[in-house]
Amino acid sequence: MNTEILVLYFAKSAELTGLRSENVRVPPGLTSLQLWEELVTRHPRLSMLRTQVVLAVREEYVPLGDQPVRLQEGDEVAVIPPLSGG
Amino acid sequence: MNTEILVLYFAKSAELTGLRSENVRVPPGLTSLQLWEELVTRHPRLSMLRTQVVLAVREEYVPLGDQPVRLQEGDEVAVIPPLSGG
Amino acid sequence: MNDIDSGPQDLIELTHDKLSADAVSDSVSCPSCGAVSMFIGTTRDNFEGKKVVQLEYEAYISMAESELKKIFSKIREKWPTVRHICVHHRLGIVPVTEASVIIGISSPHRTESLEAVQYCINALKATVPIWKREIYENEGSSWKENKECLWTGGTMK
Amino acid sequence: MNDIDSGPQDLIELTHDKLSADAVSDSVSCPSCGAVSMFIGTTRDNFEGKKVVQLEYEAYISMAESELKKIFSKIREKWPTVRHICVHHRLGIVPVTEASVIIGISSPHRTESLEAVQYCINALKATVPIWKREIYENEGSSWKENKECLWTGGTMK
Repeated sequence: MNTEILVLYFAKSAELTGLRSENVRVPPGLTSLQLWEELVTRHPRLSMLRTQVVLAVREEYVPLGDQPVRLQEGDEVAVIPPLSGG
Repeated sequence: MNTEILVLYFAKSAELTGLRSENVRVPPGLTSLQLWEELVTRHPRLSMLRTQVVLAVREEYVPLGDQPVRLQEGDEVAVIPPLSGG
Repeated sequence: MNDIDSGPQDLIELTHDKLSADAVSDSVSCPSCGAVSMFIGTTRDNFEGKKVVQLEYEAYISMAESELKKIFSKIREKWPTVRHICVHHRLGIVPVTEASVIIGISSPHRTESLEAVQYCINALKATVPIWKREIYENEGSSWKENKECLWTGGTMK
Repeated sequence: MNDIDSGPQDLIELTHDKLSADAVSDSVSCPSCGAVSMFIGTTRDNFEGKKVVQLEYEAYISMAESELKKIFSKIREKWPTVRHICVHHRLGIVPVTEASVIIGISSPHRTESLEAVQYCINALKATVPIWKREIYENEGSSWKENKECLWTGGTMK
């Protein structure tokens, strides 16, 4: 059973995808790195951010790696390029 | 030859003398401590400030002690109780 | 102004309006405090020799607010006497010399609020999801990266 | 606001008027600076259990200005990138919660102005000839003594 989540894109990632947000169906049991790879499959230009990006899952930062993200239907995930607030 | 100087009193010292300023004639060759003693002679209540006061001679701080103050006619001297600006 | 001395307040505003130092300082002032320390981040007119005409900010607003609240909790843990904390961050276009962020913190004595303001701006730059793009006079624009951000120019440290 | 990027400015105002954070921050902002750090000293409503209704400040004005200039020189020596420095100090009666002093310092990057503001308020309390008297609700008034002042409660250290 795939899960539908809402993906938000900010800053450079919004430029690269041409989107601010989209609904995405993802397979269960993904790690954060696998979730990232799903997004890169949809938007190959995102791959240039690989070494300088983290995700936010339900508004908590998650680096790209082996930890499972345990997505539930309707969860919000955001692509977070390097911060530059202040 | 005595020298006429202008003495300014601030904060507690103005309260104790009842004055904001006065012209004072002082003998030549005074140290800062002797200058203070001259002022205490004029205003005995000033003596309570003895351990917590400095003078300003021509707008430079001078602790009470042995250094000569080298007063010139018309010089400005101020009695400076502990500061509390800010 | 907080005339009634109520409990400590955490004040956050992400806004497209021009920021005001008086608004921030008034919002944190309180009768039992002797000190308000503030930091104002303003738009610089140059970057590596390129003339910056303006900056444009965007934020993941809900998460920015929750990350700011985490910073505020940390401040209250480190400096328990801190009274009110206020962060106003501007979004959208910010012209050169105008403020992009204003932080105001009050405390009974000054050391706590001075240290807390410094901590707050450092933490904000490291963890609050806000981004700025510099727009140059001639050569387009570029997204900036805070050196404080843990995943700037490499994997998460 | 300093729209034209002139040389570094030293701004001092001793005034009986109400102080404004915006006035100070505007006076030090400049196009080449990314940071303005500020400290605002406000009147507290209590001292050792006594209710303070207001404070009253007096200054040896000409010497206060010259001592502030000495502090500014020292700041420029310690933090050469500091741009503008502004100190507004209020004199006469200052009601509770209103500002008695506002310091604003600008610099290209924030560390310098943050450190310089902290230095400036510490030095001001130690060396600038200004005095305040607290006026209490019931029990008269008393002249305050900054713990930073070298001749507080004893001989000059």
